[in-house]
Amino acid sequence: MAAFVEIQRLTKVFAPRNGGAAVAALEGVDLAVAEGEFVCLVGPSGCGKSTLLNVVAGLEPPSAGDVRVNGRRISGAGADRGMVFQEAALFPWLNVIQNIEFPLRRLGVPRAERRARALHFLHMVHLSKFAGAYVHELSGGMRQRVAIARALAMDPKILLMDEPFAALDAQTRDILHEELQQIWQETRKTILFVTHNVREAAYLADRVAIFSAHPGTIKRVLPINYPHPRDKESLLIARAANVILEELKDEVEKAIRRQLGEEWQRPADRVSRSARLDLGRGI
Amino acid sequence: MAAFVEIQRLTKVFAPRNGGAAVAALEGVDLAVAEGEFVCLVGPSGCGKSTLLNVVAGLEPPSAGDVRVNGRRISGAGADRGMVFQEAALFPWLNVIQNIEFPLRRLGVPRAERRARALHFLHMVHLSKFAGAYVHELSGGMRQRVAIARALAMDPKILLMDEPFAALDAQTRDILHEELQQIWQETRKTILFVTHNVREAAYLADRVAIFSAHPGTIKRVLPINYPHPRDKESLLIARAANVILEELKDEVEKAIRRQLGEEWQRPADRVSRSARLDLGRGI
Amino acid sequence: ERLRVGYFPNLTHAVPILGLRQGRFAQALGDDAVIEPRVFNAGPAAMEALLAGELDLAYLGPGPAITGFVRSKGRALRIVAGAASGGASLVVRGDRGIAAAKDLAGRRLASPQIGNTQDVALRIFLREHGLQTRERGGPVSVLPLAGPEILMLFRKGEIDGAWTPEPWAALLRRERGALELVDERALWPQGKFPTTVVVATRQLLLERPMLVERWLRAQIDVSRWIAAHAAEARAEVNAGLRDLTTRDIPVEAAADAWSRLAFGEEILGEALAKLAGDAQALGYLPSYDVAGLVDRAPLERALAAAPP
Amino acid sequence: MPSPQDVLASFARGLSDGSFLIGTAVSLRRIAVGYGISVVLGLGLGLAIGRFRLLEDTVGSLVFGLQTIPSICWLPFAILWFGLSERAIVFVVVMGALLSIVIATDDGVKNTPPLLVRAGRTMGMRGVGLYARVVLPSALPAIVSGMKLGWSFAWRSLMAGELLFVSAGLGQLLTVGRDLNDMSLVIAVMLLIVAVGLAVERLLFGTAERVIRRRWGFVGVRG
Amino acid sequence: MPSPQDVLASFARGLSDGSFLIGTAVSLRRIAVGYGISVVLGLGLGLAIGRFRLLEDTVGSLVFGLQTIPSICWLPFAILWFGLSERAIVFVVVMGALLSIVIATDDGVKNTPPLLVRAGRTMGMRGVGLYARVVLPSALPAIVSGMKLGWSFAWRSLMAGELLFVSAGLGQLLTVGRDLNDMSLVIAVMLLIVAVGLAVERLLFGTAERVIRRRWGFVGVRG
Ligand SMILES: Nc1ncnc2c1ncn2[C@@H]1O[C@H](COP(=O)(O)OP(=O)(O)OP(=O)(O)O)[C@@H](O)[C@H]1O
Ligand SMILES: Nc1ncnc2c1ncn2[C@@H]1O[C@H](COP(=O)(O)OP(=O)(O)OP(=O)(O)O)[C@@H](O)[C@H]1O
Ligand SMILES: [Mg+2]
Ligand SMILES: [Mg+2]
Repeated sequence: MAAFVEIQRLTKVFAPRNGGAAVAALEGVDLAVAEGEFVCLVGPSGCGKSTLLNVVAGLEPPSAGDVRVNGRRISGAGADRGMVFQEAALFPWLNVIQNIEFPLRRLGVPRAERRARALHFLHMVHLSKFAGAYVHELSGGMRQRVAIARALAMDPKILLMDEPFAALDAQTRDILHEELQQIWQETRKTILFVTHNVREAAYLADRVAIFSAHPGTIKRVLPINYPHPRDKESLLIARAANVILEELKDEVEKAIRRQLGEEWQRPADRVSRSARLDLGRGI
Repeated sequence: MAAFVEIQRLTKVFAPRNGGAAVAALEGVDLAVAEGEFVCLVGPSGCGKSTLLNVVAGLEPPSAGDVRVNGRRISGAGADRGMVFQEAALFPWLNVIQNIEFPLRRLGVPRAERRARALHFLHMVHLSKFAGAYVHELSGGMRQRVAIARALAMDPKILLMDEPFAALDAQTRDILHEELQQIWQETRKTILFVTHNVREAAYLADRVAIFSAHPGTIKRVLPINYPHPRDKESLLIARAANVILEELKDEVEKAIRRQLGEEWQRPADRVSRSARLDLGRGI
Repeated sequence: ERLRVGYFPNLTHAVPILGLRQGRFAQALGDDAVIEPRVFNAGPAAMEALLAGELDLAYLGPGPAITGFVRSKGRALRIVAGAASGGASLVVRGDRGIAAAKDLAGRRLASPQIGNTQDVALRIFLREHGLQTRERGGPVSVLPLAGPEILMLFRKGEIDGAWTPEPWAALLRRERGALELVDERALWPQGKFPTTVVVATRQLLLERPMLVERWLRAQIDVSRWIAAHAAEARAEVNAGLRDLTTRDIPVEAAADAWSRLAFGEEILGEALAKLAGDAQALGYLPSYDVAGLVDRAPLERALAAAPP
Repeated sequence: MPSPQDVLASFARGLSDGSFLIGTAVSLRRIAVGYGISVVLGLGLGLAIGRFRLLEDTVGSLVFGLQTIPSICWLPFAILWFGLSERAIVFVVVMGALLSIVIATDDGVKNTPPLLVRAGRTMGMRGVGLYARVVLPSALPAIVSGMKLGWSFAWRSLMAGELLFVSAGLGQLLTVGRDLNDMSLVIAVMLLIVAVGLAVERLLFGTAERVIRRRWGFVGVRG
Repeated sequence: MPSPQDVLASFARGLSDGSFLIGTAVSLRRIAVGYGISVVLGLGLGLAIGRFRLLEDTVGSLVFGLQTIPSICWLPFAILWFGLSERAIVFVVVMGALLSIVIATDDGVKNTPPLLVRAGRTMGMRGVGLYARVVLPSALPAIVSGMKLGWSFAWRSLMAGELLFVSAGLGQLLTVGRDLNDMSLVIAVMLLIVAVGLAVERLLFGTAERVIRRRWGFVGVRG
């Protein structure tokens, strides 16, 4: 299996502000993603997940290292890599349906098909009634759903999704999980998916990349070797989620401790066992 | 127990856009919150939770009905009701610490104490190192944490929190749960807390208000009658979460069906049982 | 007490320039008034200032003086003396076959400013030769343009001629192939027509008539000195202009222009009346009796006091 | 100062003898051409300057410098290059209005939210396409207000440009009034200029701004 | 048209005889006063108009209308109200620059992101406080570009205002050049005006804009 997306020793340092220090968001990240693979990225807040997606999308140049897609070093963004941003990046001067149709026009999709595709995905995210609404008239979750519909309608080879379901209720999220899986299996897209929800990661991913923070590196890549479609309630998924959680827990606490000094303690000791049995964690 | 926040027959209709129809975001909502009570609001995306918080904050006038705080009908916003917005509403021209100090100045907190308080809460959300960073240099989760720190530093009587922890990893969220609970118990704040995470709701709330959508109404208010501090892993919490989830599930599906017509079906039947045993849901 | 006096940094304003430079005015007023000179670029601005009560005495062209008188219905000012005469001509391009007034049909001509002395003269001249301007359905275009633009368009051949005062007329005459069609002096009795006049506000005349008289007495001395020391006067006016504008006027043109000007206090009442009548006939001014335009009393007293 | 009656009389006369009507019509035609050219060039230049740092440091600086030159300075150049033609007047108008549109556009471009540009780029847009479909619409509120200012400066410059020669136009009426010391005419024409200014603002920009504010959801501090 | 050598010679002369230096100094002093007043009044008016709909429909429209009046129209009023004084020139400058600052400020205010206003209000801010601490800073990018434009229009108006009467200043040098048909002087002064314009832009606004862009994280489309 030749790597489709190949990230090698990727380092991303943000230039220092006046008087400040440079921020190393990513340091020496290696990750190879096969074509059609679904990889979830999890890690503490601020560890560089969004930065990694940005680099793969071609929106940020790497400070060092190499990112290749299909063997070619990426140079700039392209419609082959669709992105769902962490904050729904909708265009305020377009209404909902126009926002979804927007990239299709550039891709040369004929007018009628544009509309049909846009309506299809709008339907999928249950916002058909809001086709004519403008961005500021939508709730947070509705905005995020429009952004998801837009990315799916573009039908890119690679989907980069940055916490796409974070603002959704569990049921809507469930439904969109199914839709995404179905689309993924039918079109064999390659997906990089950032989430804080370990059960979501365990349920969706072929592999889960667990980040550690400051500077961001990949601490461990966990394969989830169960065939799709999966049962969301299966113990296997829960167990995988638990493994991820344990890895993360150390990571987060280490990150916090590094930031706040060794004196740091969890606010109340009584909850230190919180992450022990993590059947209850997740989606 | 006299109601501290009293919402009666609250209706909120957004004026129709050119050519569009008026959107009824809330219709006949009744809710009484006692002083020092922690109420969580859950409901499908777009059901009016944010709108409710906005009305209580005094940011949107009600279309009909009555909202009283401490017996007085609210007229406009005030520093007695602090808000954490769904999208971190930080000021781009201020750096992190200045953003937190910003409201304190208006409240007349002396300079030295301002700085001390800001640092305290910044420490709490583990961002001490980023005191000098500007908003665009923060990750999504970091922004949300700054917004939380700002609201807590203001020390309002009523805290209105709109999905404050949605962009955080489970561990950071755990820690902030503890911090929030501790602050709440120490200062007897009244808290209205929007979340999509039913376990979070069950764990934090005295009562959980479950919304139904289109138009938004409160379908049921579920008391969680366990003493604080609670054990996050307790079966009681899990059971409560499950009850909320079941209520919500119907609601969401009803909402989707209403929107898409009766032909709608979950994408794959295989997952229809997804929300059955919901020990695995939540935080 | 102060006396606010307006004038322009122009050759035609040699009298006030010299008088102020040589201190003759100050000497004449003695301790009774402090002179506050105000320098303007053109007539309308000076007249605005005078009408706004910011000037007591001003040197300007008869056009703005008459306009100011009529617009204020005689309330604002009186002409109390002349200061310069002559110095305006119609210069045309030699390559257009213009030899006489009748050849101006179908031509584009320029004047410095709508309703100013030369503009009125040009239009009346055309009318007297049976030519109407374009806006009245006639064959001649008259374009009011500033001096630099006139020169440039003349060079480019976009206008066929211009009726301008000195020194612009002199500059035009120096252009290759330029032809002086009319020297305005030829149109007036004794070759005299007013170019610069002295106006005083009525308030000044009513409240401090003595100041006006003493001012005019000094002015008579200045004009006589100019007549007696032509070359010296010219050099000193140049120096005065340089002080005001920080730049020299082109020497050759200055000599030519100077030779066509005459400096004296004569009022030329009939010419003024004709100018006023012309302006009214052209519709530039509402009809108003200009009988009271000139107040000769101060000048006569000054002349009486002056040694012959 | 003339009395209100005088001004009214001047107004009535100007309306009845047709000079106000013709003047307004002539001026409006000129400004339509001059302003139209300014908008097209200004948007192009503004977008180009916003895009290329090299252009910004050269043309951008030049543009700002030229912007400080009063309209009257352009008159000799206008005559030199275009002669005594309508084009000379249009040139003066363009020099007066162009640059404020350039600056506003450049500013709008520079203040485009980076997130929207990134979104556009992940849709495979770049270069001119990205500009036309993302940056330009996003900068629209800034551009519209720049165009509004540009319009008023075009109008001002037109008044200066119309000093060039007699050919109706409100600027010429203004000069005539001033040269003939007819303050009531000057004031009447000023009122006319203000009236036309307001009418155009209401017609063109009022609507555009309302649409933009509604779509973007800007409600000011009243909402 | 003069040759470049002529212009250079004029430039050298102007520098060596001090007239350029004095002219620049005098003009800069006037513009400092006039522009200063414009900024203070313009911000105040702009904020007020942005705030109160009543003001917007009355004063706001008036402001835009007045904006279209060329500087030269203000000269008679300046003399009438302020006499032949520096204050009259300053008045002309203010009338030229004030309104573009008002419009830009009003625009900045109207385009304030509603979310930030809401955040300010939940902190108990309202009225003037909300304005000073939230709306004003948020509108800063728009205001700065309005001030930049305002500066260039102040400078233009100054050139017109300096025609009021002869009183040093670069505007006067320009007129002298024209009146003496000294095109090389005119061009030299124009170059001087451009140079001073650029210098001020770089000094005042260049820095301000850089700081704003860095803080806000605006990187344009290059980033
Ligand atoms: N433009 C920037 N300038 C400076 N620092 C930046 C910039 N963008 C991101 N960073 C820093 O890089 C680090 C990683 O940010 P990133 O947004 O990738 O985090 P993340 O993993 O997506 O976090 P979250 O889960 O909170 O979204 C953070 O410390 C952040 O402060
Ligand atoms: N300014 C507005 N104009 C018109 N409609 C609006 C406006 N704001 C909100 N709405 C509508 O009101 C309804 C409720 O929105 P609200 O933001 O309160 O939902 P929510 O419960 O917070 O959803 P989410 O969980 O997705 O954040 C939505 O249908 C939305 O489209
Ligand atoms: Mg992120
Ligand atoms: Mg919401």
